[in-house]
Amino acid sequence: MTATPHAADGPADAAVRAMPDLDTVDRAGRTPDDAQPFAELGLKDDEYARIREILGRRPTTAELAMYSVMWSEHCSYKSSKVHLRRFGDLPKSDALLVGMGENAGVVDVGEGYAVTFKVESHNHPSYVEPYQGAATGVGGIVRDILTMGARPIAVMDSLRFGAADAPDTARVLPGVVAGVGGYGNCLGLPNIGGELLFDETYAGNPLVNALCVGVLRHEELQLAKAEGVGNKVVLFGARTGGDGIGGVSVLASETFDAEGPAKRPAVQVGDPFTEKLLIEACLEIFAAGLVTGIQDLGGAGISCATSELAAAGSGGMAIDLDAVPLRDSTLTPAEILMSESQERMCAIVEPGKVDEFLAVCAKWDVLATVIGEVTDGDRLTIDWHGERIVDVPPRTVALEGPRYDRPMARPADLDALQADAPPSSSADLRADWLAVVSSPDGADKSWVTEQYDRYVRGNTVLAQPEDAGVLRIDESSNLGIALSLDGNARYARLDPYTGAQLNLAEAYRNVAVSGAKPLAVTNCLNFGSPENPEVMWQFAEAVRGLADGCRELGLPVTGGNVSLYNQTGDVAINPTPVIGVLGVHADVTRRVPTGWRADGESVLLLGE
Amino acid sequence: MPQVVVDVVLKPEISDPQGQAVLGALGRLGHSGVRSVRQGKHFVLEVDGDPDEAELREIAETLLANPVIEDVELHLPTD
Amino acid sequence: MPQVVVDVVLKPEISDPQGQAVLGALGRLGHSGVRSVRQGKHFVLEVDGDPDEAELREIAETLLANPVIEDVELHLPTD
Amino acid sequence: MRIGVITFPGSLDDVDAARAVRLAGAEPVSLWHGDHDLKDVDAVVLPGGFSYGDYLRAGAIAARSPLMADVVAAARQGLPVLGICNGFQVLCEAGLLPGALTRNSHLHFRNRDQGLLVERADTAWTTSFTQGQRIVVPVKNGEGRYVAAPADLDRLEGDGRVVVRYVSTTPGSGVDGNPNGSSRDIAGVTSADGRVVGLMPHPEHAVEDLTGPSTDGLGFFTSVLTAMVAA
Ligand SMILES: Nc1ncnc2c1ncn2[C@@H]1O[C@H](COP(=O)(O)OP(=O)(O)O)[C@@H](O)[C@H]1O
Repeated sequence: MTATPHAADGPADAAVRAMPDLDTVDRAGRTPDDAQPFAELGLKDDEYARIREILGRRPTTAELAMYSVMWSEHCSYKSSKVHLRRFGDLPKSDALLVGMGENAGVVDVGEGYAVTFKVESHNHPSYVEPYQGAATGVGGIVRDILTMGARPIAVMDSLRFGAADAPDTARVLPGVVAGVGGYGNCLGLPNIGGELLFDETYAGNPLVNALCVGVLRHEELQLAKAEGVGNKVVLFGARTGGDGIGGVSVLASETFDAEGPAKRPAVQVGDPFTEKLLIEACLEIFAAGLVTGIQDLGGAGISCATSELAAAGSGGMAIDLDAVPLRDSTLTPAEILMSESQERMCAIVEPGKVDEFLAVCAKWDVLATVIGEVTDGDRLTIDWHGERIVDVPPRTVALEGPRYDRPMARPADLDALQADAPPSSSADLRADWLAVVSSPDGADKSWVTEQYDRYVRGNTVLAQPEDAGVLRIDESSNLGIALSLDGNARYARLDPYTGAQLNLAEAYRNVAVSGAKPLAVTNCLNFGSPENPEVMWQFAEAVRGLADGCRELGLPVTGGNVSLYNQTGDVAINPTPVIGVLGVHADVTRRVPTGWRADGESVLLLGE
Repeated sequence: MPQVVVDVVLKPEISDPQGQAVLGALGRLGHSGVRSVRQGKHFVLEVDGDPDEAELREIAETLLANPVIEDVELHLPTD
Repeated sequence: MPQVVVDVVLKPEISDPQGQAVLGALGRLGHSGVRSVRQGKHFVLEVDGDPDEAELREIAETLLANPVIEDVELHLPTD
Repeated sequence: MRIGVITFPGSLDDVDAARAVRLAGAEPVSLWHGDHDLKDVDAVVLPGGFSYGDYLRAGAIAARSPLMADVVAAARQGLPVLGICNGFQVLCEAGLLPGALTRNSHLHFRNRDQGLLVERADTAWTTSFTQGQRIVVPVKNGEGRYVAAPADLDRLEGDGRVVVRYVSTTPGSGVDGNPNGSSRDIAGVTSADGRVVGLMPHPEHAVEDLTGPSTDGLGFFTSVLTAMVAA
């Protein structure tokens, strides 16, 4: 699988002679039969064939890296997209300013304000390195919200671990909680709620879902697209290092011999301080009208940001990879493209505004570099040491990835599970009741929630242990919002359709009983392997249930995230759709807290 | 009592925001001759009797450091 | 480039809960030979040209350590 | 009355401190760490947060910022200065207040509603209270454990420089009043002249019924107005 060393028979550029292995577009055209490690990168035979067909040649090493990451399940939603369409088919809501497809949905909450919110998973990294995995999960979702033009104003977290007394839970849980707190606290975002639940199916595969909510004025909305030929592409924030590119190391070993670059860590280390500066710099940049488009860098780093920006715009884009500030000078071009170094953003800036943009960044000590520009035409090109290493139609990378309608099968054990009857004798009932009240799921959560700052920004009206978090967003009018994040996986295991609806109903009720009017839904769908038909069935049923539930309640789904392959060996986690509901309070001073307030109050039971 | 020192340092490829922040502060304070700063942890262990190198190495690598992101340097008493 | 190492340790009279926590964990893991653990910080500085001892000492004592609670050890390159 | 609120890179509770100043009836003036400009304010608040990410040591890098040189000089001339949480850490690092703040004894960040006993009601920032008054304000920190050498602690106590001490909000409940292992339950201290005060708890988060556990925190901000009128 290693490439045969080619003589430097191409361009006589000194840099290329110094790197005889550099795989250029030119070389790819001349060496169509070079074997490429596409399978190791997770691409199927037919996917690789399609890339060759799109390009009319074999991809370069850098292009192969880009396609493989962007066409991964994580970035392309290839197994889930056919089902997620149901959310797009929901009736339009007047409150929805921006729907699914952008970094996060945006909802009108009145008085000229809009709110954007989204929940995202960081499950696998949190198992490998609990603190950093959870911390960078918070960092990632906060950048999604920032990208919409909003000031992030709060976070929530929904957590699942293996049995509470399992030894590995003692390793993973404290690290995850400290990471969620460490990052959110340092950013100055109050944590206003979440979940903490235990089940054996999460041993070896904890779930860390983080939600962020932000607020903006309608006119401050930003979109992720590259428009305007000649506009500059500016990369800003942290330097690019070898983080989170473990998967692409096959390419490194292909390009370098035995003692090549150090093995790249699959773990990313968060730097919340840099992110805080990034937030303040971005908000100042937005207020001064200095960008025409902006995108955060998350999974797949520069590959993702450039191809998505270009794909959403009307032109092409040319990037000079040498301009990217590096933390590690030994990175290969493919690694620079793939790096998941945290705390970076990419903006499209008119040439006349670049100086002002850079000055704001300098004020906040944020590194900012022009790395390319918007071009006419419809290609994304990337150069390295004067050589073209990427020349692709950006839509094929970012939007036109593979889609699968995978086989589905109702789980064979479902009938037996559903037939499990409720207790009939009083002794059974007593035992079940004791099991429920002694479950760690019902235990006091203050060990966790005390590690989160709930007060920062001074607008937290309700937070833990309330059912919904409530925030004031305008001090003069007392306009506010309520949020709840819920996901009972046991219901979903028994019946994913109804289970998803019960989760939605719970989040909806939590928001409603705080006194708010529910407006919109976000979700994070955590499931096992989509290649298992029973899991795929659970997924499809949960999506159908959630979509039908939203239709019934008249709520739009504004966005979300899918996390698949959550399993240990062959055993999938319980299907875990985590649902977030956002509501609006015309006057937060009229919020209703949970619990009795005074002696002598009447107790009423509502509902059936 | 014999003292064993364990220094835990971030692997070179892992970013070190703390070291970066110190470097920035040094620059602002006019110490321009410092080119890079990396911050790690320094443990001083007092042990009973003869230090057992294998055991100490295990302690250093599994408890004091997180091998996913950190390297350790073990310094046994040299006398 | 010359490397200078600065170790920062808590003064003996200041209690060290991090070291205590490590010691507790060692005990639970059966490493009973360790009698005490103190945790400090370890800085590796790369400097331009010849390290200036006076300047580095000032950096160590005024920025890297808080003299109210910490002591420093400066290790210049020995070659 | 103009009260400055300093923003360092990583300050978080600066908006809250400004709100508290406003609710107390003064004009908040925002000050930037990198300027040498105190903008003629009558008092200064150093807010909470994670200046420079709390990297190195909490408050250490911020204490060496340009504006802090001006704050130190002005404080030595009697300018009232209040440091809250990270601001307290900065004041200790800058040498305006004695002692140091270190990692909590339980090693966790802790946020809770905290009982405090006011021991000095005659500093620039505490005249709205009475000596011996118990108040409740939020505490939230990871490096809030106040430490100093025992002899220094004795001297501080002897000079009456402990302003507030941690107490249980539910006396007799067995809930530890001390949230972080601070020496002698010290939550806040003052300079010898009573003009500079630092405390770990957050009075700016207890200024409105809607968002705080009490409105006890407002007293710190109204105190300094009285002190300035008297001056
Ligand atoms: N479960 C879901 N429900 C609705 N929308 C979803 C869901 N999962 C993903 N999406 C939407 O698909 C798009 C791509 O998601 P994602 O890759 O997470 O965005 P990003 O590019 O910010 O990482 C987003 O608009 C997201 O809101």
